[in-house]
Amino acid sequence: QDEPLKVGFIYVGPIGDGGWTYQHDQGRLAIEEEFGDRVETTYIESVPEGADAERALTQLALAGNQLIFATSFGFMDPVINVAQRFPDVKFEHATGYKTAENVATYDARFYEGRAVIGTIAGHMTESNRIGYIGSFPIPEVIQGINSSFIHARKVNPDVEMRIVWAYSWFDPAKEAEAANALLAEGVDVILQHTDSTAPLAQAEAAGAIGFGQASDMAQYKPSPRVASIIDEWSPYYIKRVQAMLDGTWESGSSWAGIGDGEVVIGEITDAVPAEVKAEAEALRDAIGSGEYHPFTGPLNKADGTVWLAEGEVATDEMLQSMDFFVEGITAQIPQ
Amino acid sequence: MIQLVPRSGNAPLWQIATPVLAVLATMLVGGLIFGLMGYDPVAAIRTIFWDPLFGPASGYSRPQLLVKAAPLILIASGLAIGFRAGIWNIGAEGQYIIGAITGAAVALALYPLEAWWLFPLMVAAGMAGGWAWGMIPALLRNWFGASEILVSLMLVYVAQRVAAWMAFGPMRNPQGMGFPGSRNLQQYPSAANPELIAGTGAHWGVVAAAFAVLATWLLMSRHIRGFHIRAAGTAPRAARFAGVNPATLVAFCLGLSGALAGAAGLFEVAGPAGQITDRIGVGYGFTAIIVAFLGRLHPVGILLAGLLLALTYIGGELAQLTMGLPAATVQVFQGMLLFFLLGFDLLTRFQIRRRITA
Amino acid sequence: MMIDPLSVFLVLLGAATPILFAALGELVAERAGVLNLGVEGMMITGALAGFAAAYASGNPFLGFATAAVAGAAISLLFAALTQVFLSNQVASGLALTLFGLGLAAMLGKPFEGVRAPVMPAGPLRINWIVWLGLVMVPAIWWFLNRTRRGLILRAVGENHDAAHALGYNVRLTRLAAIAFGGAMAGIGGAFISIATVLQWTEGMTAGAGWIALAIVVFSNWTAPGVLAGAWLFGGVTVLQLRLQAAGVAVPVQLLSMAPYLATIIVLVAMSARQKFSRRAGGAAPGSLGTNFHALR
Amino acid sequence: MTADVFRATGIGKSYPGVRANDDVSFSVAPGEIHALLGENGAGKSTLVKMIYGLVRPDQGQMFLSGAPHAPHDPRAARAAGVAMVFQHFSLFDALTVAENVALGMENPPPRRELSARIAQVSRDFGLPLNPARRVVTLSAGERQRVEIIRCLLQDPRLLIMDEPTSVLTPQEAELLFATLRKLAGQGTAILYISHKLDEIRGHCDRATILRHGRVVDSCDPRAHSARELAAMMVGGTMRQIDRSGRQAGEVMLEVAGLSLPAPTREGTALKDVTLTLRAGEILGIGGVAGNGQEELLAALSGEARSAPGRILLEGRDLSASGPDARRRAGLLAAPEDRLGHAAVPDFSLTENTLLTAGPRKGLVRRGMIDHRGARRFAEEVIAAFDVRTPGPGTAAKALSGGNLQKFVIGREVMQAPRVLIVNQPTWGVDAGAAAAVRQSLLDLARQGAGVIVISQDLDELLELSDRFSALNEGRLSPPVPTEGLTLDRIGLMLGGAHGMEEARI
Ligand SMILES: Nc1ncnc2c1ncn2[C@@H]1O[C@H](COP(=O)(O)OP(=O)(O)OP(=O)(O)O)[C@@H](O)[C@H]1O
Ligand SMILES: Nc1ncnc2c1ncn2[C@@H]1O[C@H](COP(=O)(O)OP(=O)(O)OP(=O)(O)O)[C@@H](O)[C@H]1O
Ligand SMILES: [Mg+2]
Ligand SMILES: [Mg+2]
Repeated sequence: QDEPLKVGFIYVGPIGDGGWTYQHDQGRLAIEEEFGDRVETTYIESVPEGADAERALTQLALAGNQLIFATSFGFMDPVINVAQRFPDVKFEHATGYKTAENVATYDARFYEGRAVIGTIAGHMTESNRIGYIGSFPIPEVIQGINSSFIHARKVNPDVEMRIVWAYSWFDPAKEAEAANALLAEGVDVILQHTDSTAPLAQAEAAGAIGFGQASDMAQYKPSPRVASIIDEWSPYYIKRVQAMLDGTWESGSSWAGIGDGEVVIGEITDAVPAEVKAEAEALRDAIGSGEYHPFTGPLNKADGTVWLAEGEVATDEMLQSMDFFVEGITAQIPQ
Repeated sequence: MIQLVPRSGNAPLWQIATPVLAVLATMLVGGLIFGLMGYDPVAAIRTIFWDPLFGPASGYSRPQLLVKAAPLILIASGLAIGFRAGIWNIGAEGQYIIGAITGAAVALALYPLEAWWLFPLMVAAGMAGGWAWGMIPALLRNWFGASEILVSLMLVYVAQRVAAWMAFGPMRNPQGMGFPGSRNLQQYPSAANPELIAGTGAHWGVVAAAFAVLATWLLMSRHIRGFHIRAAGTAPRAARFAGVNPATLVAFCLGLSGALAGAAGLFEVAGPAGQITDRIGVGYGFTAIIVAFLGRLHPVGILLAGLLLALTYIGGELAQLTMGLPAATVQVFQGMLLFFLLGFDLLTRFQIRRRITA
Repeated sequence: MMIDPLSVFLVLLGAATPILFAALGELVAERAGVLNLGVEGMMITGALAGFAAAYASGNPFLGFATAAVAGAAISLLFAALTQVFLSNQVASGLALTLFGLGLAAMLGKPFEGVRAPVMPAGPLRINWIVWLGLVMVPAIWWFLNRTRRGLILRAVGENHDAAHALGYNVRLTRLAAIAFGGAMAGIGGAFISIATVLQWTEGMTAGAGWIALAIVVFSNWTAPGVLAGAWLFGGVTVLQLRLQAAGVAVPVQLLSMAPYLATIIVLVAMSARQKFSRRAGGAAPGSLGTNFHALR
Repeated sequence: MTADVFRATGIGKSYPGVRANDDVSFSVAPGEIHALLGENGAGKSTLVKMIYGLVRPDQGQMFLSGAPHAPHDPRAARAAGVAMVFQHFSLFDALTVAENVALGMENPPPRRELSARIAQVSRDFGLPLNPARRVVTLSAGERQRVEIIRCLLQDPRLLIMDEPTSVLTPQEAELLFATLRKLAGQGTAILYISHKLDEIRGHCDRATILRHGRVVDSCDPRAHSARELAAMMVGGTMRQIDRSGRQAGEVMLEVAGLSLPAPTREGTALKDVTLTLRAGEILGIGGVAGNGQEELLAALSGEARSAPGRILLEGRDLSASGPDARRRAGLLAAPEDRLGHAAVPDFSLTENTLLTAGPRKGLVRRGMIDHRGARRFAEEVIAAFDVRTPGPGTAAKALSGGNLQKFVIGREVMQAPRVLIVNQPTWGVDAGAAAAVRQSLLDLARQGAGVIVISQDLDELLELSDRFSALNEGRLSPPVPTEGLTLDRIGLMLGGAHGMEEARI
């Protein structure tokens, strides 16, 4: 065909955030790379969730985009609304749970990656205190905290976890302050589920370590950034565009992880002892091959009640509505 | 030498001409900046200022102008009254957020009751919420002399956190899989604020904005209270002599602008936005300040200025879409617009004369 | 759970520095009678310009110098509007904030995702700029209260008509004060991008400029008061994060409002003191926020 | 070869639409106290501002001790030996006396030394001052001293004083002249501007008279009567005031034990003010500025409310009523400050009628404004009071002081008040306009209204009022009949704590 396939993206942040939106935009560029003249992509950045999102989506649809990626949870209802008005346009919504004939959802199993870096963190901490900067207390973030804590404890039974909520996905100054608060509490490893490099900068000044989040954050290699957990959307984006080109696009819900290359563990640097590195890579591969699930019983909830019995594996439904910490985490989930 | 001579009366011609000049100057300098950044200046200006009105997709964007302008106009009408009286409510954003929350709270509390009176009650609750949030700086100023500029502004941050708290806590949608955000009011017929006539973009907020323009115009030009407000703005002592109680005026202006901002928040949350989230405030309260000034604090001017700013928003999105201009362009434009307007304002207050020299 | 006050204080020093600089600059401007609500716009300009210069040159100190120049430069827009075109100061300040935020976001695109050079630590392992901020407090106090230029500046802010009648150049004095305020705000903003976060992102000042404005009122227009205000605000911010980090079960949502509520409460207390106490000295400068126009 | 300290030849200065000075020539000799006389707007202030470098002349030349004098700014003028006390205070309230003095000097000595010199010089001249006090806390007389000390510390060759005595008690004014005499004795030339003709006749050696920016005469003021001097200024004869045809009727206004706290930090508290006003009567209230005049007017106009039973108009208790209700009842007021208090500067005259005339003239009905009615009323006031203005659409700020004052008084008088209170009805207004305003007050009383005139101009009070009370630190003295009162007697009534000798340090 001569007409290229038009693919639109709406982003919640600026593409220069170096994290969430940046990685989605990398996915967009991967499409262009892969399909060349056969696709044409456009994007609108920094779209507030709510009414403006609906308009931006409509504008994209009106501009002739046949496949539109909406890359934030808050775009969910607008996507459903606009999709109703444009039945011929296909929509892909990241991290949501509402689908339709022409709306598919996709997400990544970040908790798989967090199991790996939790393992590294458990080995690396000398003070036995790990800090965690949370964005919002939502299931995805809680999964990450639990997953990393479980695996840190596994390799180091003395580990404690200190949690600070930033109430933002991306606020460098706030994240820096949160990191400082954790460091002052004697934390020497910082995990973050917020997207800026500010915590790494603080960790470096304090001689602590941390991990890249969302993107590789390679500028802090080899230390304080000793590894990273990368959102890699290109495989999914390429797959879906290909389906459009083939005329085989169908709605659905994708929740892929390490095995599908959507969650990538960035280079584990030499700041990490070789045997720890090997152990982490083994865990990564075991998760990737499906041989091991990070949430495998016995696991208790923080209040001591049994959650998963010996050998029991959490179902996706259990994970998607996770609203408790596992046993061993003393902090409360704020309401 | 050039000399500035104060005008004795006001200059009606310049009052109208300066905003037009300001828009033209903004286009000119904006185009220049685009040129420097390597974009085609003519195309950029056309995309921002022309295409939303008459471009290929204008059938959709024209009604959207109303949707975008309505909250701006509603809020700015209230702010302008206070600004006229020298009462600086900088925190309309917070009143907007609280109005959205209190209004939505009524609907969420009564869910899934269907009744004709639900929506009017929500409007009342939204206005009451905004009013109450606006009364905080008013009372603190009246009782303690605290600056309403700073108090109302600090309350924006507080309101944002209240919104986050609501979205994650009390108002979280029980069917929302643990995700933040309330139920979507668009899907709750009695509480929804839908498009009234399909394809026009007009929802109750647009109607309210039109009504606000008319009402504030009557208030300011025909009613003695408007007269007192204007008097208080330029000569507070004279206003007091005329029988105006300054404290009452502060409460009236902050309360009224708060209520209007609250109403705007409610119309938005029940309509275009749909739900309470931690990001329910998208800056309408701040942009409305520009709208108020750009409209010279006059209701009709505010109507036009609100539409103009809506145009820059929608045109800015189009420019992103078609030309890849960065999103921040809109902010630069709005800032520049205000700069130029304020600069040209000189012409309404002063005559420029050659200095008489011997 | 015990929290070591000294470590809170050390973290607080850094957290308070951006607002300390911005508020000291605004203090000088307001003492000259100028109410500049554009602090946020000048801070973000400084944050970008400083970061860009530090990144390009590899020298953080050059970054701070550039930030000062850039902050002063953009403040001149405000100065031109209010001192030459006699525009309303409130509106002009708001315009400056909007414009600064937008311009920085636009021009900052090339600097996204890169990291700033690391700053060498100063004495006692405290950042050099933190020291500079601490030194500026007595320096500005001394300037305002012990030098002739400071006296003239205060006179201009107190009663511009009288200052003009005595032959002092009101406009020039105010221009200088505005530019100084811009430079200080620029440094404050750059502290965030160069020293705290080490990267550039749009909107990264996140309202610090507004806090700075509140702190000037809080300070009762004195330099030591500004320091106290900045420390109080920084302290509340740091403390609420520390409580979380220490695992104290705190209502996080409510605590995150604490810095703003604390600012309001202190603002009210200070205003009430000025309003009700007959002895309280040094309230707002007499000509604050009004423009001066002389016919010759 | 000239012995003059200062000489001006052919000075001219234009403002847009006004020839403020036109070919002005005169000279001041050493040791001479030289008066500049003229109506409002005659160009006196403009002339001295040029000498002080604040305004630059368009034409002409000035000489100081024979050398050309063309100061670029006030600092150059000060350096050349010119010092000036302004018509309006040029002090900085929040600063201390020492700081205020330092700002008026070119090279002030270090702080401690300056304080010592202030203390010393002020004692030498009998004007004691504490250099560490903040100016806000000073009385009007003490503020005047700050201005004078500021000049004295520079050892000026030429000292200019623009209406310095308008805020002083007669005793304070005497002290000032004693100081000036002392200075003149040391050879300083003094240029003195005042509207108080008796003062000038008593103390000045020579007078230059300006009219419409031109020098019309020069004379020895001691050789002329005040009436003759006024005629020279106006260029005609003064109108006679008609006091006839009034008799006191029943009680209109009763104020009993009115006490109010000070509204602001700088304000004055009212203490147990009691008065009775009868129909057809004019009560004069004198006092030095800042002794509660504004507060008394505010309490009567309704801007400030008082406890019940304090203010009775024709038997009705209005203590708790606001300005609107009081106006409806017939209690009207005209405050001292025309621009900004009695009128909104930016509003047209039509709009300014709405400020007070709404209730009595029916210009506001159910909240809605009757613009046409307001315009008509404005036109009536303009016609009846001979307000010189292009029309009712003109902004209040565009009127000259005297014309605006006529409008403000007219607006109240033409609402046919039962009682009218005016504060400083002719302040800064020239003789012609002042006479018209005074006559209108007398006419109002003749028609059966009660009038209270608050003023610092004692001549005016003696001329208008039937009884006289003094306001002193918020206390009102019992009234005495004006008949047979002397200025000296009044001065003592006013003096109280304000005698210069008893100044607080
Ligand atoms: N800055 C100015 N711009 C325009 N006109 C002015 C200005 N200053 C003074 N005038 C006008 O010049 C004339 C002379 O004013 P000036 O102040 O010298 O009078 P004056 O004799 O001092 O009057 P007064 O007795 O009221 O003090 C007046 O008509 C006045 O309105
Ligand atoms: N500072 C000023 N700038 C501009 N115009 C001025 C200024 N001062 C006075 N004027 C104008 O000059 C004119 C005369 O003003 P002024 O009050 O000095 O008059 P006046 O001669 O004293 O009148 P009257 O005798 O009625 O008091 C008015 O039109 C006034 O608007
Ligand atoms: Mg005059
Ligand atoms: Mg004068």
